[in-house]
Amino acid sequence: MTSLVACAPASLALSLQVAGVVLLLFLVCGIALGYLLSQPIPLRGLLDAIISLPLVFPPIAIGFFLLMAFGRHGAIGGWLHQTLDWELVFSFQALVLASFVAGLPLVAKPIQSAIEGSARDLIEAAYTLGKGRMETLILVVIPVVRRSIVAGLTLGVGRSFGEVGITLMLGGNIIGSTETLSLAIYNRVLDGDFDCAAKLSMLLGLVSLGLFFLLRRLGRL
Amino acid sequence: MTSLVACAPASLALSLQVAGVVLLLFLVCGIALGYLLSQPIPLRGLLDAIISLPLVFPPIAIGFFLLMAFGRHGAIGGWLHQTLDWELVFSFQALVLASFVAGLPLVAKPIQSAIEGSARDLIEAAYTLGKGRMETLILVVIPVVRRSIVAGLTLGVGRSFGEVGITLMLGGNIIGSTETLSLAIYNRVLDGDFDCAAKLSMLLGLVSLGLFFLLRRLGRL
Amino acid sequence: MPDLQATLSFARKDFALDLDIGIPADGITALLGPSGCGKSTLLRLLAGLETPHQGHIRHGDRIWLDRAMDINLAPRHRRVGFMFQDYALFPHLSVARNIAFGLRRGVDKAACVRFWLDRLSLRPLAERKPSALSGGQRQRVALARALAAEPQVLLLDEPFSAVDFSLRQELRLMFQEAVADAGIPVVLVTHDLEDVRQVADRVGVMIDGQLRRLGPAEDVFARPGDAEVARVLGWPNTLAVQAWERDTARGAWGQVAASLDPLMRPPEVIAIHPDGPTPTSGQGLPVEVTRVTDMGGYHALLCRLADRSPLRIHLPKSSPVPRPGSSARLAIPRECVIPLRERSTAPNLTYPNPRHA
Amino acid sequence: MPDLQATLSFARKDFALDLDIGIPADGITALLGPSGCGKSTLLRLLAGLETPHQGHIRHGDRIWLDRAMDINLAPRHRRVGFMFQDYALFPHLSVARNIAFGLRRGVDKAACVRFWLDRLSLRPLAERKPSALSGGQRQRVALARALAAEPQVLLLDEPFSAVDFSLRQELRLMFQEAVADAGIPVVLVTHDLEDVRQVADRVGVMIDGQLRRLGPAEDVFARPGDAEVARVLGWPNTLAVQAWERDTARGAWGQVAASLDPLMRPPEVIAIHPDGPTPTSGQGLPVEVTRVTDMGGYHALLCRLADRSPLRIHLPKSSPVPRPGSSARLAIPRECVIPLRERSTAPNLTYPNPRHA
Amino acid sequence: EPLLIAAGAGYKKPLTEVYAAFEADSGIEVQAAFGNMQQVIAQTRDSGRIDLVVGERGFLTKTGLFEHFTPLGKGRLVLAYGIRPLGGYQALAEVSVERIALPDPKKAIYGRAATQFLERSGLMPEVQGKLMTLATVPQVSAYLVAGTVDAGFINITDALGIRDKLAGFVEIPADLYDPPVIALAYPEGRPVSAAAKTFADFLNTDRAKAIFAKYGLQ
Ligand SMILES: Nc1ncnc2c1ncn2[C@@H]1O[C@H](COP(=O)(O)OP(=O)(O)OP(=O)(O)O)[C@@H](O)[C@H]1O
Ligand SMILES: Nc1ncnc2c1ncn2[C@@H]1O[C@H](COP(=O)(O)OP(=O)(O)OP(=O)(O)O)[C@@H](O)[C@H]1O
Ligand code: MOO
Ligand SMILES: [Mg+2]
Ligand SMILES: [Mg+2]
Repeated sequence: MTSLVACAPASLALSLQVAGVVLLLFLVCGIALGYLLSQPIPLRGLLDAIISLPLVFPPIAIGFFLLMAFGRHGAIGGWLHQTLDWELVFSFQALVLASFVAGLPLVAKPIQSAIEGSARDLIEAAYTLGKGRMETLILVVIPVVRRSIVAGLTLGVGRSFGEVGITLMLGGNIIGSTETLSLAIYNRVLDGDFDCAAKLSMLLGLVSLGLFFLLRRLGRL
Repeated sequence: MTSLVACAPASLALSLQVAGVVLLLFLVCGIALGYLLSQPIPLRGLLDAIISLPLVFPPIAIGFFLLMAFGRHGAIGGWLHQTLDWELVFSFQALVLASFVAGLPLVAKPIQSAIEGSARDLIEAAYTLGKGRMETLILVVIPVVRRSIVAGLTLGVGRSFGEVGITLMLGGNIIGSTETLSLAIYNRVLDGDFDCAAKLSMLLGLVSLGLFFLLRRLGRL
Repeated sequence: MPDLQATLSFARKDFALDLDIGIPADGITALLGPSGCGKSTLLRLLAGLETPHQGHIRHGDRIWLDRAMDINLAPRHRRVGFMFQDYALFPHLSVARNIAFGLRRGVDKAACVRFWLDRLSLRPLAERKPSALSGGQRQRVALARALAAEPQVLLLDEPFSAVDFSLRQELRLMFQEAVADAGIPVVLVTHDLEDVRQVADRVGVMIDGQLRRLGPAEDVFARPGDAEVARVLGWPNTLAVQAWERDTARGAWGQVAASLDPLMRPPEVIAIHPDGPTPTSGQGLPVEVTRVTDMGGYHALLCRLADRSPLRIHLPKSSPVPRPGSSARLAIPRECVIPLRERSTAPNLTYPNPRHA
Repeated sequence: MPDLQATLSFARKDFALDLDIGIPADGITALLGPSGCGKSTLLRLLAGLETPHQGHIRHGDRIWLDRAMDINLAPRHRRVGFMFQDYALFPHLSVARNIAFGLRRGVDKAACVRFWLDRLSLRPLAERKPSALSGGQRQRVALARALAAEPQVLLLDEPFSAVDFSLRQELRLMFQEAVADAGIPVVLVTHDLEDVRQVADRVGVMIDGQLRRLGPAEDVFARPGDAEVARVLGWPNTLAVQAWERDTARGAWGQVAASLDPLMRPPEVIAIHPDGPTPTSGQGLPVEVTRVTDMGGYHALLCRLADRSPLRIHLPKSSPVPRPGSSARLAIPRECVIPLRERSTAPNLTYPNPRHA
Repeated sequence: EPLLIAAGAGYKKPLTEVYAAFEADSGIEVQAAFGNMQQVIAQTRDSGRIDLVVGERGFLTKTGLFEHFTPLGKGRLVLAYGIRPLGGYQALAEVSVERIALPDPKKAIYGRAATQFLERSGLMPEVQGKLMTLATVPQVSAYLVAGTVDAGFINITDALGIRDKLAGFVEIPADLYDPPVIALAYPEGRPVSAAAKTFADFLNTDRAKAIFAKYGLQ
């Protein structure tokens, strides 16, 4: 393991940290969105489409637009900078944002279709037993569609592991500080350092497999 | 529409062609894999993991490895070149391969978890009514999990639209010949031609929305 | 003891429900009706799982629903114990946890769950998931879940249909006791007339989205009012009357004597109760016996009348049984013949009716 | 006419099934048993949806399953008409298409579907999806689907449980006709004793994964063999005998006279049939009447014996009815008392038994 | 405060070594960002956090984002062979050479250099049909390694890096193109810190020059 990570020692820890934070975000937002989209709310079709959209744009283009929005001259970034003196670009939060945007649709959509498919009656049963929307979500919906949640999280976290384009722009690809494992692979490949790229890929593959099996185990509980 | 596509006139048609072919491939392979993974076959866990793996690697790295494999010096490419005198790299097929690899897990996983969740009894019922595996798949499983199929196809085709890294390496990003719409956006962004990138993004967004709504309509039938 | 009062109009493609119903808080109200008449829909409306197009529901002096005033209490605030026809058990929870799901805070959960497990003979299955239960076991879990939540109103959709004879007897007794303690409005949908006879204090009969008859059990069974209701209540023999001659009804099937109320218009239909008619060697209704079945306590005779319409008769074990295929004459006592309308015009007893009160 | 023969051993956590069963191709075999005894599991084993750990199934002279020889015919080649307890209708297909699903090639599909829609009163619902059907409507669709496929064996899990009295009567008749034409082995799981009395030619009783009793209906009803089986078959009164004195059985509950076979060991349990005992002013079994219910054709008396164990008696409408709360003495005719074992030792009639044949 | 220096991905190897030497020498930490030049520009403008940029002078000047420049050296163009060795750049005209890759002249400085060379050497009319325009230098390298193109134009730094995987390479004579000038640029409006000055001074040392030379930048 140590020999595998030798080419980019800090990147593994960074990737795992990002994945950890993003996993939590996906758990909360992915499930909430999936649930929301399965209920008959107004403008559902539009929301549905908007969530899926990040998927269809080249990541690097999304990264560019986010950079402009969150940069000093950007609408959001300017405000953040002025009022909070906080800068997103090049920070850890930027890496998280990048992964989050890339993976969210992959988490929310499978959850949505699972809830639509199999939880309707059970939601009604929970209501008659005195539970509110929130309790029903936690006590019934989530456990019932947990297979799909795991499938969604696997896809989302997987994508977040592999995401390069947005991360590159927002995170800055700063060696040792915002260089995630997949950015490191990307960099090594573009440098022509294929040995190192192969080793890092192996590492990424192993770590991902580990994560998948962990998630599957959780889904079976 | 014409003004939107003016910057990269051939790319829209190319992207749509790729999406069309990939959609067909996803329909067949995605459903077949999803079904396979939902049945108690040997080595299921492994197959499951392998399918999800492309997701976790940076697309450009995958592209690179595929390029090495399919290049003239590569194991597969060398053989193809010698026996069939056919080269994948730079071709339309390369674009399709890139999109397919990127999107496959997004199609197969939601379908798998949907079948596991809701089609078991119905499969048994179809068996007692004299249907074989294949007939059951077509007459029962597919229609019953069609929501998840649509969700999966939306994700998969969306990703295939937005995929840049693999396409770049395998397709060659040859202006006018292997430049898909998202590669065109990527190129314009890296050229600093933001006007054009914005226009093309708008176009891609519109086309994708159209496709999503079409798929959703189909899923409701 | 708060009662439940509802006036509801609800429609969906090919189906309309339109009724007034009042359910007092003592005793059990059984709801019967042909398949598809709207029983489950009525329960769903009462529980708030479906919203009527017009209507009003009142529980005691609390208003649950008033379309005119735009009041619609959410299902969870109605505290209705609802047993679904297809159970809707939570697949991820064990039997014990399914039962515990609706328990109020402050209740000793473990003790309460144990109590219901025992009452419904589910103790050894406490840790199973619903997917590992048989049909009847699932049904009992659903019943326990609905009862355990200490509901203010109990709505049960065919709670005993999947259990065997002796367990069914036990469940009926258990259920009567449990409900007698609670003092809440209870609606029991069932197709089993023995259930109704044994546990129901009141009977409601729905036909085609309407409550055709509601009243004390004995009264409804004795005077079903119209032919459709009679059929639901186990009067198997309804015969159209073509003409009345004094107090003899005549039709293509033959003729029988009946007591007629001289002040009322003669009815278009009569029903013949299966218990009462006996074979006779004298005057009687000519029939052809097609089938004889030993039903344990009695023999069931399936006969054909002159116009080949069927007639079902129960003979006590003590009386001689004609052979299948033979012809016979049946003496039909007057009290076994009741007059019916094609469709009831008698007002329903809807227990303090909100529209007229 | 090929019959169906099975010898099966199957186990899962907390449950084991172990039996020999033979089902001839004429008439209907009803299968009864307490909830969870393994009826649905047996049907699933016969249909090939579950694989036994050991066993052998033969249909006519075709072997469906032989674990020893590693033969296991796939469900679809067994051509079993299977009606699932929870229906398993295809949610994406209309009623008509659900029914058409299993039709063989070469059949006139439209005509066949129309035929079954009519027979089960489903005509107006032909284009509905199952989700828009009531419980009883779903059940009928499931029944139609199983019957329409022209199966070689018919296995039905509670086919009539969710329909009302009069439709149930019609369905039973329809079903008997349909099956009489077909000449195939038919197994009908039901909890309704009227179903059994009216349609079953043979009755099987399962207890705890074992086939305790199988034989012609009248025979099984008349001689259930052991107390558990008796309870399933609607003998509500089983009493443990502490001592025999000549032909009088004695227990804490009192004493009754019974005809004893002098060659057999005196039984440990007796059952008293509810039809037959009558109140008497002379000698009799002392009881306390706790409840009287008008069951339409008769009155049901719930009584308590000396040791407070319950006794259920049916009185014909013609006899006088004691008041609830009063004490009474019951004359119990000898033929109403049958001897039972705690558990049957009598061999089952398993219709040419493959093990012994 | 560490020093944040962004640079074109093509200079990664020499710069990484220079940064390490500088850190050892001065004790000032360098945060190194590498990327496509357009990306570097966008980040410089939108983040406002980049202290120094390393890139081609002409390109950087056009953006108008920089105040002044310190030249570091000149880049060199090479022709690398993918499938089998060729006998110098004249061989490009031969029929056996089917595909020649070059970086996009609009985006990549070595793409522009390659077109200049082809025009000045008079080869352009003969090879026009064989040219494959790819996005970047690394991509050309990848295609060479994969054996998908017969030859390709890349810079000497890259060529040295993948020397083992190539069939060989020749340097293009400097008079047949305008060698790109690599320069250190100071973003406008960002005060030049002491650390930045120290770094600029360090680049003039022999030690730094030797590192650049090792990678073909002189
Ligand atoms: N979800 C639905 N959408 C449309 N129509 C429905 C739906 N559910 C039920 N129906 C129809 O509404 C009518 C009333 O159904 P309901 O379920 O209330 O009947 P029911 O009296 O409970 O019958 P059963 O005794 O068979 O359960 C039926 O005609 C049925 O076909
Ligand atoms: N999928 C399963 N996994 C484990 N145990 C099961 C499963 N299904 C049923 N069982 C258990 O197996 C036994 C037999 O079940 P089965 O469904 O055959 O009963 P049944 O006779 O059909 O009962 P019912 O009349 O209630 O439908 C029961 O004890 C039940 O709890
Ligand atoms: O498709 Mo990307 O831009 O390499 O993440
Ligand atoms: Mg219903
Ligand atoms: Mg069962």
